[in-house]
Amino acid sequence: MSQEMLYCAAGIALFGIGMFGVIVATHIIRKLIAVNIMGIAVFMVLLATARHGAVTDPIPHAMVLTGIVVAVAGTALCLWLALQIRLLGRGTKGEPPR
Amino acid sequence: MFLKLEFKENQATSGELSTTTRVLLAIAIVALGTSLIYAILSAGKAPPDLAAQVAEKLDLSGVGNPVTAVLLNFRSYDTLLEVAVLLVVAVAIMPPRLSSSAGKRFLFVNDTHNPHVPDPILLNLLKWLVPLAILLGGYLLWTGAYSPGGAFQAAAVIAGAGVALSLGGRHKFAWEISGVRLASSLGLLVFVTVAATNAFITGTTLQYPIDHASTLILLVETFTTVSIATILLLLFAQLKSLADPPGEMHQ
Amino acid sequence: MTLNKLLPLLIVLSALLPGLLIFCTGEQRLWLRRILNLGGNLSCLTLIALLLHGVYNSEVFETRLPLLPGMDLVLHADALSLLFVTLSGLLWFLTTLYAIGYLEATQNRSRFFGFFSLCVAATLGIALAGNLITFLIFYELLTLTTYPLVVHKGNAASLRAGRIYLTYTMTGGALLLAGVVWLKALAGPLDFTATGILAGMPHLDPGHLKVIFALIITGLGVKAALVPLHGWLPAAMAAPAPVSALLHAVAVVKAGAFGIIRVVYDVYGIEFARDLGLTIVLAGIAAFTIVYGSVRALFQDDLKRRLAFSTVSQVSYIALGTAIAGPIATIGGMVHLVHQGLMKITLFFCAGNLAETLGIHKVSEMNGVGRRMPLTMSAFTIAALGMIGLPPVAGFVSKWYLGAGALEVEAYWVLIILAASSVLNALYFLPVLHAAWFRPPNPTWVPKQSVMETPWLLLIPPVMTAALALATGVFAGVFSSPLSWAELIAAREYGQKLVHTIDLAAISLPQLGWLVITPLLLAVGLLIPSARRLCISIAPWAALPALLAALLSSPTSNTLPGVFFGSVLKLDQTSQVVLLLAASLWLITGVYGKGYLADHKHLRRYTLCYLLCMAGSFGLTLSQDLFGFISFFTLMSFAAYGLVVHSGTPEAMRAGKTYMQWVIIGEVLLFAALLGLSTSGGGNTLGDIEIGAQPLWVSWLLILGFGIKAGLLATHFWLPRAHPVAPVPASAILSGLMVKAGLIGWWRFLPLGEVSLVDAGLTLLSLGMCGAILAVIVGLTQNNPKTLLAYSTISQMGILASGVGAGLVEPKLWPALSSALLLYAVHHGLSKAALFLSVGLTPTSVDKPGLSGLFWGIILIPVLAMIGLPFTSGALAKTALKMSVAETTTLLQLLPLATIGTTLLMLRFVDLLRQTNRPATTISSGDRLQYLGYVILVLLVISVTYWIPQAEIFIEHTFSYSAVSNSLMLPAAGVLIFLVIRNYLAQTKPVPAGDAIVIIEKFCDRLKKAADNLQGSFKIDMNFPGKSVGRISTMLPGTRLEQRLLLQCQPGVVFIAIFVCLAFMIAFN
Amino acid sequence: MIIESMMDTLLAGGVILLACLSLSARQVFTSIVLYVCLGLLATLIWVRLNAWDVAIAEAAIGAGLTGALLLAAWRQLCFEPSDQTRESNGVS
Amino acid sequence: MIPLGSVNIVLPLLVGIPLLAAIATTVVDSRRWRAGISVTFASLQLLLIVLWLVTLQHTGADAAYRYVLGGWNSPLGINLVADGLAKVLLLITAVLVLVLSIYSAIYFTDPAKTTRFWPLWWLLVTGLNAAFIGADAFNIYVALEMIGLAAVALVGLAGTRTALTAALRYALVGLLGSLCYLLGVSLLYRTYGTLDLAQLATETQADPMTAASLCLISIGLLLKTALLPLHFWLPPAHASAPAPVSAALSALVVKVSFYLLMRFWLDVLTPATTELAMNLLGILGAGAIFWGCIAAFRAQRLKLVVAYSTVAQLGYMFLLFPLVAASHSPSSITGAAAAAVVYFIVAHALAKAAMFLAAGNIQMFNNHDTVDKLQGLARTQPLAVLTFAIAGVSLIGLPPSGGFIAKWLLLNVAIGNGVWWWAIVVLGGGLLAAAYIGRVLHVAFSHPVAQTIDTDNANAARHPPGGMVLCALALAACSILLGFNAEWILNLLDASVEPPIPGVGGMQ
Repeated sequence: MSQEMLYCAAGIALFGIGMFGVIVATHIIRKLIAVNIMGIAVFMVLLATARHGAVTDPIPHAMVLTGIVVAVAGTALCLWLALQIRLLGRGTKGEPPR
Repeated sequence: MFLKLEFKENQATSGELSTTTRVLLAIAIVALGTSLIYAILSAGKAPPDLAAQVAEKLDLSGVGNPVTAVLLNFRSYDTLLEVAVLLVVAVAIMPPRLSSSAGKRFLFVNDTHNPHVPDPILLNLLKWLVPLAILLGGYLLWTGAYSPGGAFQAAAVIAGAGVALSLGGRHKFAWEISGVRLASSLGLLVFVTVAATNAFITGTTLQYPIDHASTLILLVETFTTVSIATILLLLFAQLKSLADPPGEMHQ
Repeated sequence: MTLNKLLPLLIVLSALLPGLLIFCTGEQRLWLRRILNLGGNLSCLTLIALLLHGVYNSEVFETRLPLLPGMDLVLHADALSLLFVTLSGLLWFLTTLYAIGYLEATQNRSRFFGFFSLCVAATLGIALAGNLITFLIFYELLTLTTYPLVVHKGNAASLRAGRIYLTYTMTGGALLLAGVVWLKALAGPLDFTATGILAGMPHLDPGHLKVIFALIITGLGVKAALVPLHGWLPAAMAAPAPVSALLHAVAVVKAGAFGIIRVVYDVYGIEFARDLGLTIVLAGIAAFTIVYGSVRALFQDDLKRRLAFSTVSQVSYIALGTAIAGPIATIGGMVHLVHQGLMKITLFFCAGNLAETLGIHKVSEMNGVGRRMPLTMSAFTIAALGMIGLPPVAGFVSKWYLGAGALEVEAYWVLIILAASSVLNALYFLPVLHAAWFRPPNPTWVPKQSVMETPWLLLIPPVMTAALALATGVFAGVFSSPLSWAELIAAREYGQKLVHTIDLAAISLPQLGWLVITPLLLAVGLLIPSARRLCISIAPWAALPALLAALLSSPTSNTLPGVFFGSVLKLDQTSQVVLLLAASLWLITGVYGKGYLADHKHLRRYTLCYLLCMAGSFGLTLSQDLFGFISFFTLMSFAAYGLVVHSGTPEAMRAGKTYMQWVIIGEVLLFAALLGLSTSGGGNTLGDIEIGAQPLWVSWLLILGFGIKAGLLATHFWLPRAHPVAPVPASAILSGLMVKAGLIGWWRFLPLGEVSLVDAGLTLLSLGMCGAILAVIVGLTQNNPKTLLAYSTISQMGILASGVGAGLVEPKLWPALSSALLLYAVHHGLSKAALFLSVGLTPTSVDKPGLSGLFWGIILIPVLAMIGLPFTSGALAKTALKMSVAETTTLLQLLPLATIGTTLLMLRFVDLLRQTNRPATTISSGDRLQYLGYVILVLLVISVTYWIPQAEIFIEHTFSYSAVSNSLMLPAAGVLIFLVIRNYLAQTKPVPAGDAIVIIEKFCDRLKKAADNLQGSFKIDMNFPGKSVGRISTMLPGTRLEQRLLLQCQPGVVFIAIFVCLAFMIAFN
Repeated sequence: MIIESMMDTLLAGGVILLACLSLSARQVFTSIVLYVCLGLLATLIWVRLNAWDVAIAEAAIGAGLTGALLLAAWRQLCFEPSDQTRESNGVS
Repeated sequence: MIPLGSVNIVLPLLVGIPLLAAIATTVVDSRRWRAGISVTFASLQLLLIVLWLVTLQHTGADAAYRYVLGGWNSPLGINLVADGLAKVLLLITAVLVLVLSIYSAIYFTDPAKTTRFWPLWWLLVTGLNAAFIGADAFNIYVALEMIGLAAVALVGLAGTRTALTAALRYALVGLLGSLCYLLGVSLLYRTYGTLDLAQLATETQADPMTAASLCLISIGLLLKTALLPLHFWLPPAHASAPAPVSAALSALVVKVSFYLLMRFWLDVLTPATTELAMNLLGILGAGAIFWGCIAAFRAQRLKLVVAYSTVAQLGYMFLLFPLVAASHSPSSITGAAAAAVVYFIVAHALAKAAMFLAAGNIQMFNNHDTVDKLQGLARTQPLAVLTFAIAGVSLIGLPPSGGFIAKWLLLNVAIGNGVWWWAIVVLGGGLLAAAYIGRVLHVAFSHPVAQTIDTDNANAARHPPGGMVLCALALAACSILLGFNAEWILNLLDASVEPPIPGVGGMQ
């Protein structure tokens, strides 16, 4: 198995793990970690693809760079929302947030 | 999947699904993944990818680093939208109120009320680290044109410095909010302006005139770096200090 | 664009724009609103006048706006649309006047008048629509604009009405849409053309066209209130009076009716539709609607509801006229569009006036109202008389044309419908008029305030419409009357000149039909309060025509082409005998019943059922076609339910339930059987069907289906329950006559004498024989003489069934056997009826020995006949049977056994009768009637079998020595056995009536309980979240069911599942 | 070559292992830490894949900043703020 | 090189204008200014698009436009393309953006909210436009993320716990969906070495890799489109967002991912699709119609009714796939089925936006939107009820309305291709829709019960300003007007909706 294939396969495995995590985990931070793992998985496939040909292809690199920033942005937004919910939850001792 | 969202610390890693369901789920995912891997393995020879084209056109791009060329010239539209994505999150998270008592300091004020005594070693370290990080950021920005590095990396390093400063305990964030708004949208503004100017000069949006390409790209990169660094720092700051009652954030 | 191109659009806009403007006017700007309203009205009328002039001179008016590629919005004015446009415009004007008066000082008037105008705009659009798509658009628009009007009051009733209205019309709209799209896909743009679009497209599949027609007509039928779809109309009464007036007279129902005209004439083309066989169905539905609506109207006390059902009935005249498919009927239908509009709007205006001025909502409150409000009630009277169809009011013209049109195309049944409808109309309108004019007025009413009985705005419109209704009737022949227009239209639709003269002499009502119709007419008469007493008193004589026919008529045959796909009534030798039996039994039980049930509470109900049963039994005796037979059979079976449960006791109710269960099972079996017969035999009448060619399963179904009625063993369970609980005369009929219906069924439909069906025949034979014997055993244990008689019936019917079975096995036996069976059936019918009747007799005067002896004498005669002592009808019947089954030895050997059994049963019966102590009273007149009936019956028992032509060949044998000795020895043996077991019988506990079914019922009960328990544990919480006002689910605001689904089946899992599915399906390439 | 491919295999396996561990860790904090480790390991892989730009970005943003964000949020989410910190009006 | 004056410059401007508006509203500090800028930019955008389309009509230029960004041709650079489909969607977006901007300018009064709302709003619009004209698979990913995050942030703007929870759930769903999409795209890149959709369309074959990427892309987009079993996130998010946001979400945002699905299934990756899978989508769509309607009928809150109605209406759109599968038409993305669905999208967008705005007005007036407590609304808020009813008419598909034309086209395709069962679904769905609309109207028309005046509510309740009412009514009126002439939009689509030749197509 070539290096590129190996990382491709590993990427897909990671993707599966991440997806499982997203579905199964309940804690918001774990879910987000899982999402980020899925992101890393996709990046891995992309970067492995970049090594597909003879020369390293810069376009997947650019894509991954963009992807990383987007992932951080998404994570931050989710965390912020979770914090907001938590803040509101402190005020009202009621049903647990779902 | 998303019905139960927990925020408090809990021990269980998987609260809502029964073991059977989880096992079935795992089987399904493994099956999907296996077939995907099979599909990849069974794929034929490598397609003609774009590496050659990039190499060919690199000279026309105004930068030497192919990744930067792709990011800021060939596919600069993606980058433009990406900065906009960051702006989305920045705006979403941005504290709504103006900080009236912040003394018009842009980013940090000395946090004299902090009862925790900061670690002096850390403080000393920070004294060196922060300027160094900013310097490193500038270097990365500059060198991005020819070797690995660029706006994102530079911004990340600078933001990292800010994070470290805030973790040091002596300083806390104090946003002059209209300044932050300006800073976070500055990169985008410059980007759009350059794109529009390009349209006037070359007739095509985002097409750099070959002679000025490197200059313009550096310009865009610089302002983008400022914006991204601000936004990243803002994200951290907001997540870190959100628990403060809104009105008392800055005294 | 010239005026010709704009005018149709302008007409629609003349209603639409005022509507939109009115929305914007403030609530209090009375005069602005009035000016807008009336300005719109008048401009609309002016434009219509222009249009009328143009169309009469054959100018073309058409507005065409592009809508979709190949699909335009077309407004087109032709003669037909003008008829409707003129009506709408005119009535809009009057209704607006009325509404201004009616709604004075109420809330939300801007909304009301706005929607009112929009509604009229939609109606005008419907009228002017030049193709089906445009029609559809305005049709739906009408639905929407009328909804706010219906719910205008905002109270619970009107909201409910609105909901019902929407439900109906939306469903109808969806069906219509489906039909239109489909048709469009088949036939392209659907511009209305005078002789039909589809007629010119012979390549289309007629099957599709039929389905499309059904879809479209159902869709339109909702608004036209064709019967199963009419439910919204009575509910919509909750709307304010002007709305009801507009809804009923112009906008909604007429839109539906108009649509039907359009579709039949201009889309399908009348001749094409007739060739497809579509019109006859529509006509049937319309006819039914007419009758149904009228009947329902009879029972309404609420005036507006009565009028609503009247609308249901009357609007279908239009559909009927359309569907009869003759030019004259077309004229009738179209002219009724206008006439009904005028008359009905008058009625509603008047009803509104009554409600508004005096607070009268119910018919029962209308006593003497004519004196208080003479003008209103005069208008009401004119309109009501017009509805009934009295000349010279408008309604007469339409009815006349409808009738004439029906005759023209030889649809005689329409006449009956029209007649019935007229009678019914009279029945529900005349009492109102009677009360209004002839009863003393209610003193608590508000006295007249001024000269006017009510505000003038409320008074003028009804008076005007009434005058118009009268005028259109009187001056129907005048140029530009609605009638002339309708003639113009019809001429254009048929593309021909019209023939007005019809040879009325050529029409004759089929005479045999009268046998059936007489009891039916009396039954209808029972519904009329005033005629009730008379009808009840002459009810028994309804059988007289049948009796006369049976005695005097020569065998004839009549065909009624319009009924049941071509019904045939035929009187031949066999049916003459059965008819004789039936008629005499009905007459006698009727007379007897008059005595037996005198002063009974539910006499009317009883008589009704009695008459319906009678009609059914005559009908099935005469019917020679499948549908006629099954219909009359059903009528009889269902009506008999009323007889069974008449007494209302728990046993009666239980017996009725069992009876109904088995009737339904029987109906289902028979339906399947006759369907099979019809498909395999290639026809509907017995003349056409090859009975011998029927598949085996049909024979089995027939045996079972009719076996239920005939009390065949294993299907007999209802019989011993139902027969005893009915009143005595009804029991007599049930046992004497109705069970024979099963026999007649076998006779008609089994391939007797043609094909040998050994299996089926033997089964029938053995079931019959076993039944004959087992019923004796069970019967002997009974304490109740009527139950015993019921078992005796089972036993006797078993013998008959086994005879039929023998005939089925050996076809060559059948000619002789059929006579014998007929004889046996008549014998049994008469004797069993007599036995039942004897149970109800009062033994008078124990103190007078002579009379007592006489009493027991006449009671014993049917007993002896049953046993078959020499020279009785029983002896004749049994000898005949024995002779004709000579070759089937098994049957021959069992017959003596049956005779002994019968003897035992009869002896036990006499025993029971003697034990029953009844108080001796003086003979009342009722008793005299009973005795009269009974004695006549006994005389018939003695004599009838000897008159029957079929009996001739057997009579000699009956008097032979062997026969006589046989018929003496067997009963003698029976007497001996009875003497032995008599004491034992007296102590035996009776087998519960219905024998085996009791066990089954117990089992079923247990099963049901078990099922209930089971259900309890799986009970699903079907709480309706909409009801719980207080609880607002905030966290996951889905429905509860969804929450449950999601909590149990996580979205993540669903996600993966869908993923896997999708992957699988894509990989499946 | 062999060493290189062994290294690749190790890295790939390590990443998968860390992912599993991170998601199955009992404590959220452990999860976060493991995730940061995963990010760093991924950085190594990017280097192996000759993607230096990405590696820098991943180290700074993917592992570093995301980790910091997660940790900051974790502190806020999983601990009820005590009165003391409230009064002091600071966030430690 | 294309001269600047060419009409093509419109394509980048469609991204540039909202982006500039976003920057401007971020920087500017006054509420009034922000609103003013927004309305100006929205008008500008609409004007631009209308002028552009009119010019195109006149010059009769070719159907699909390509704009080569940066002068780099497609495999290397990114192109923008606007075909008929995109043009229609851009137009409807611009119209809605203008109306919703005006509405929002009145709706949002709290400065703290306007600071966030306007930039997010414009970034959302940027994303929408970018997604519609994007011709590059990865670029579309970025646009999708932008739309997703902006939409999440906008939902969260309502600030209630429900809204925030819904937003969080929505965000997670969005991320998951985007990542699936991205993996699919990277596999495509791996296989074909290009990200340009048009190039992909010419090169794709039915091999396992393509199938795998189709599968990944589809599942990601399905999740974002909220097809039936994956719809769980939609009702809470759409129901709890502020009114204009709800309107935009239901009218536009879910349409983006559907549009992409259409693109990928009918145009780009067609060889890999199977009839079976298309029918699966159709069946799920039918399920969505029925479930959505039932749930809408049972929902307790008005906005939830509308949100579930979106679920149902999305189901209709998925009928596209089986209809295409049944028609075996070679150019399925411009075929009659696609035209019907696009018309449906437009009609639904207008009607649903109007409905959400009406619901927002009602909520503002009553300070609650519990359906069962809305008695007498027809009297107090007649225009809102009228708007709701008119929009309902379009949703039910009654003539004359855009919804009617859309359903007509759908039925035409279904019956014309002999797949009458889909016709039954369409009609049945209409009836069910009538049920839930009718329920609301029923309550609205009923007499107000003797209300114990809820003091909390009474204080907070206020009459919605006239502008808001008019905005809603204008949209509703548009949805009706759409029913009067369908040709214009269909011409824009360059689609052939000619019905089958009479008597030949049909269900023979």
